[in-house]
Amino acid sequence: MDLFATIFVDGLIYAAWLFIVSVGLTLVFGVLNILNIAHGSLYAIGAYTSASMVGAYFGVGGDAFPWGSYVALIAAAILVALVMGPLLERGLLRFFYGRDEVLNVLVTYAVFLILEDAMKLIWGVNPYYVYEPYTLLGDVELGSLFYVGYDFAVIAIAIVVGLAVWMSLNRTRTGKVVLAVIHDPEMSRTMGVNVPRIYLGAFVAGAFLAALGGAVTAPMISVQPGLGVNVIIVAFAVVIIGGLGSIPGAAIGALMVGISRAASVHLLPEAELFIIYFVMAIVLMFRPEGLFAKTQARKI
Amino acid sequence: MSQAILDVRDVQKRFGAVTAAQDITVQVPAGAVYSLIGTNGAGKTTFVNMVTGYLKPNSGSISFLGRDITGLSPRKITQLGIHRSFQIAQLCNDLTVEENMLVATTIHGSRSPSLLRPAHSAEARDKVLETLERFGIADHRNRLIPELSGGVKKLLDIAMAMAGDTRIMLLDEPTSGVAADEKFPIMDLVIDALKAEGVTIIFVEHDMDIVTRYSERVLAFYDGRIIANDAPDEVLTDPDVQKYVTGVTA
Amino acid sequence: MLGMNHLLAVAGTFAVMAAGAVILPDWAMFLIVMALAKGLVCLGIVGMMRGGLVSFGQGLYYCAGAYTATLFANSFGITDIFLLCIVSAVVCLAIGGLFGPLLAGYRGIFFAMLSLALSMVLYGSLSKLSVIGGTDGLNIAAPTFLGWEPEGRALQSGLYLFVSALVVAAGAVMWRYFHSEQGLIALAARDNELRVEYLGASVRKAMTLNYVFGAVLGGLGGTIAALALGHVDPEFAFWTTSGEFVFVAILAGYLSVPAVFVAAIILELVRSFSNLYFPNTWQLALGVFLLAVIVALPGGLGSLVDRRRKREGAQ
Amino acid sequence: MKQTIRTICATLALATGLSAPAMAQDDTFKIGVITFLSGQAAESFGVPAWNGGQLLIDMLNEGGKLPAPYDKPGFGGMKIEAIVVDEAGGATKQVQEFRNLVQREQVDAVVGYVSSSDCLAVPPVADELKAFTILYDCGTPRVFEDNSFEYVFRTAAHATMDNVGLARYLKSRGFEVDSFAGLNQDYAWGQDSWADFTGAMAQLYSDATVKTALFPKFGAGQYGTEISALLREKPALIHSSNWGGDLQSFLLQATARGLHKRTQLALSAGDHVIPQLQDKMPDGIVLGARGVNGLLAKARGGDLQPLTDTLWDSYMERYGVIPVQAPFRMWQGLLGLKMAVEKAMDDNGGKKPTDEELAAAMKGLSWDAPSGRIEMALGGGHQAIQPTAIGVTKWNNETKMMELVDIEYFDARCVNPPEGMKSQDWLAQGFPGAQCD
Repeated sequence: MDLFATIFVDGLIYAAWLFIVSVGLTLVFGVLNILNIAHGSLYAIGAYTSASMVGAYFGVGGDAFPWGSYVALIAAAILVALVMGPLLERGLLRFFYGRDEVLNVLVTYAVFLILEDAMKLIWGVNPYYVYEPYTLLGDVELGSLFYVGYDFAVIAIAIVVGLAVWMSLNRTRTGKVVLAVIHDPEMSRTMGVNVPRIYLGAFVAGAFLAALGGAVTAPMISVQPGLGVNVIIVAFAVVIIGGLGSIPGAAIGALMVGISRAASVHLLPEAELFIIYFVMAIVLMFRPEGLFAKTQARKI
Repeated sequence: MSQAILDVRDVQKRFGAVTAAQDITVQVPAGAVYSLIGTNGAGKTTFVNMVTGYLKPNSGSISFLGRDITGLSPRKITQLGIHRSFQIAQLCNDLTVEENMLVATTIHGSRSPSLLRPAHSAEARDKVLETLERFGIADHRNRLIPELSGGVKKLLDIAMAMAGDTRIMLLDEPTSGVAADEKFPIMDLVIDALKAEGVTIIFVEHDMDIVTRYSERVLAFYDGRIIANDAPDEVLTDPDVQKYVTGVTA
Repeated sequence: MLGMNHLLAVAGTFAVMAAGAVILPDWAMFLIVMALAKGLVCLGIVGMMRGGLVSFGQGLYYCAGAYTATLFANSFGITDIFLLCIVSAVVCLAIGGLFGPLLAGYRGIFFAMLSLALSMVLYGSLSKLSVIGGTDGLNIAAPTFLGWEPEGRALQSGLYLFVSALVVAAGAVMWRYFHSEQGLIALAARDNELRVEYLGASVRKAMTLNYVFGAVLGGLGGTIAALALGHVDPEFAFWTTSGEFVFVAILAGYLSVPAVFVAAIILELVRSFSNLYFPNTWQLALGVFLLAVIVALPGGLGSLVDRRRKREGAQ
Repeated sequence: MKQTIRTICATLALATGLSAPAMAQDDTFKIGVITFLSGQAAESFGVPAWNGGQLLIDMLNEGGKLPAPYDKPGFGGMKIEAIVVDEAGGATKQVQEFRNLVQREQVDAVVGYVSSSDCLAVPPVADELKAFTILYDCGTPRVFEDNSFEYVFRTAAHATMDNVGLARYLKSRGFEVDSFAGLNQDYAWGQDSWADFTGAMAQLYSDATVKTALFPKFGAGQYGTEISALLREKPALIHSSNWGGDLQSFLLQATARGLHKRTQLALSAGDHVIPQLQDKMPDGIVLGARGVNGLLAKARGGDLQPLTDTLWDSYMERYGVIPVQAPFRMWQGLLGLKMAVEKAMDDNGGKKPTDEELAAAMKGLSWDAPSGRIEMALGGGHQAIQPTAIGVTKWNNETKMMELVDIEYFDARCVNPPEGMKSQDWLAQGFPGAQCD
């Protein structure tokens, strides 16, 4: 296969993964104005939970119908969202709304530290494997290269996630309310919007997306401690590039980072480490608040 | 008519499809007192914002004493002596009234603020206290901004704008949010003080009593244009102004 | 510059700290040296916080200072702590002077993330440079003090006294700066940039100045840390290192200079003991401590002192 | 500023109050153990090593559990007590923790450090504090090649051995390698391993070309792009020193895309992922264990078999998993320490040895460990050399266990540089003084 086509396909696969892990981050920031470091922990918890659930599925005779493991993956993400979302949002974050955004980063950093050890207490340090869903979709031959079918499933999931988030924000009543809250929480409150409920909903959705990222990744890696920390920085970079709070921004940011990283690995492997910061610096130089940030003049 | 201190020519400002100002041309002579009237959205604040550099006109020019200041930053324009107050008082909420005033006197007091000289020197604080007393808000000096009433905030805002060497002062609705019986005293205080120093005054106002009492000339705005530019009596009896601005039916 | 009262306070503070060189056990002296070195970096962040900015990338200067000192020491065989501090400070001043004006236009989370990105680029570059040790880093010999070459406890005490003096001096200088005219402008800009610009002061200049001060302090902190540890590695510039500095700055708050160093010492103690007594759950312990501080002291440690000051002033 | 003084007084008081030193006792030997309990290295190295260490300490304290010369209880009759500290958090933190262990907890010896960066940072401090210290795991040759230390010893061979062993194995087994590529983690370990491997290959396969050298970020997790690049480049062999989760993820993703069918995989440190991956690891991978460790030791036979089997079986019994390289290195470190303590006590009349006496005893010592004969032959008697071995993976369908076959054992002096020569020079000069059978 032609070099540039390979770069494109590799970049697209990586971008799909990046998008899934960062779209929840940008959504939560958009609504709650909190840049959530614990997003990485939710990702890791999603990976662990799905590993456990898929493992359990095959433990109780899921071999007869291996496709059910995909249901277990999604169910794991939902479970994490429903447990961790309300726990963190109602139990902690709501006390920090309206506080300095950098302080809130630290709050979520504390949560991140706590969850790192909590995961170790629950799952131990030994790795979990659930490779079955990864190999189930077989190989795809593109030119002379083999790809795993699962990689393309990840692209499909990313597209579905992106469309679902976009549609539910722009095509539903609740979504429009959410957009109104993003735009002006004060105004929405006076208009009678139940802002706490919107916040809770958005955080649970964000937690779901983080956990889904982890759940989708779990089959291709060994799930073990330290998983969350690497995800955070790349996800941050993607949403900063795209513009905090912007869903299309996260998509474009993921594509830019994904493709440029793939190009770097194929053409200039030495630069791979820097490429993400390079893209970020270039974008911020010309668009100080990211690609899709709405710059609004203050009324004085 | 003496030489124009402020010369605005053919200025236009668009926000997307909306034209907020067009064909704005006006010459303000030094030492004059102008008022700007018009309904909300007529272009008054846009005018103030363009003169003070917050907004950059899409076309046209603004000159101060013959020098083109179109598109200069607020800071540069302020340093030239064109000062302003704000419709919504712009104060530092984490600082006390005294400290807010101190910020104003410190900055206006020296072109290059010192990294060593204490800002809170007894001398500086005395000067601040004097100003606060002149504006009748000295009692509030140790309070934080969110604890203050709208009137006090407004006064502090104006007092801060007046702390420096002013050539032109633009006051954006100086009496909005001020109790009715305090409007005239405040205007007396501000206008007298500014006039005494020969400052050119431009103020935005909705209260026609204040407009007639204090301004020598009125600019009536409608739909981004100046529809009248004359002495208060003339403008307020103009049928267009009555129709579009004051709402008085002849 | 400083009034008589302030000079006395400065001298008194140093005297009390110096007593530590006699009474403190070695490990505690070392712990405090490290805490104060990091405190210097955090003091820089506190300066930026006074202007409303929080840098998540002070590891950049901490690391740049540490590597400057180490490379300078290893290349020219210079071990004098005064000279090394000056060299690092100058290098960091230059870097800060370069990036300061660029970053001064950014606010909030964007400033935080861009500064983080810069420090991660340094981290990445140093990790790649195997000539200077790559991720394994480099060692640096123990410092000498104007020709004095102590060893053992004397070395620890010498280092401790040097850092104490440096901290007191830097604290006094920064305190003077915070309360100067320029410092007041920064504080006002934190609240309302528009007003500051409309008074005719440059917010950008205020932010740049704060940033440059932060750079120099970061470089000094890194130099001290490198000399105390005897080792530098790219981790100095890693984001978690910077995150820790931010934590100390938040713990201290922007209202008091001494609070910064107290906060740094508290964090070191908490970390050291939780690491030893909860080897498997120290991150959890640290996280809980962090949350507790943020909840209990929203304005930081300094707010305890400052509130009292205001009450006293009112009486 | 008055409160400044008050706060500082309070802090100082607090600090001194906490400083009551733990009393040293003569009937116990207290060691500080530093290894990874969190982060990625915990699962691969830290926890298995400490499990092995705990097991060995229990067995030694009980006495008579191991064959001679390790049948005497404890360290020379003293009960062994261990304080374990997490190695996660970087070299800065480790230097601090090291001081705390020595000065606050007053440990008699420190045994620790998986990370090379910690191994470079700690020795100067150990010498400054005159604290006897064993580096049991880390790989970088720089520790004793760039410096010398009085109180610091490394009881495991440095990493040059791993890659020289690997290249020698390929040559002696007749692998045809006309081109090769590398995929190594982007930090000192990966960079050094790749440099060592290319250095060794340049001597043994001078015609082979390097197709590409990939350095994905540590902990990257996603190797799709790298695998595409490797598939496209079609090298005859791929070298990787990856470990832990990075290695596991790479293997899972690479085998799913058939990389192992197109190219020979050679993993310099890969044995520790066998228990987790089992049959998910394809057959035919050339694999090292950084010494004669794990399955390579189990399959060796000979005089050391009773010692190896005793520890192997006890480990299996207690933890339900085979011991891989990490516990072997912990064992060789602790057994070496035991020998040094007992030798020092023989010399000083049976008193608990001082740090100086320990250092004197350890210098140039050699002893038997489950991983073979350990000789403190380099760095002026401070750096160990040990034999190594390389094998090939083969799944045994009957026992349902992964095995290593076609194992070749290399003498310590065949794969380690001689005393006084830096490993880089040794590689560049074509292994002068190497003694291979």
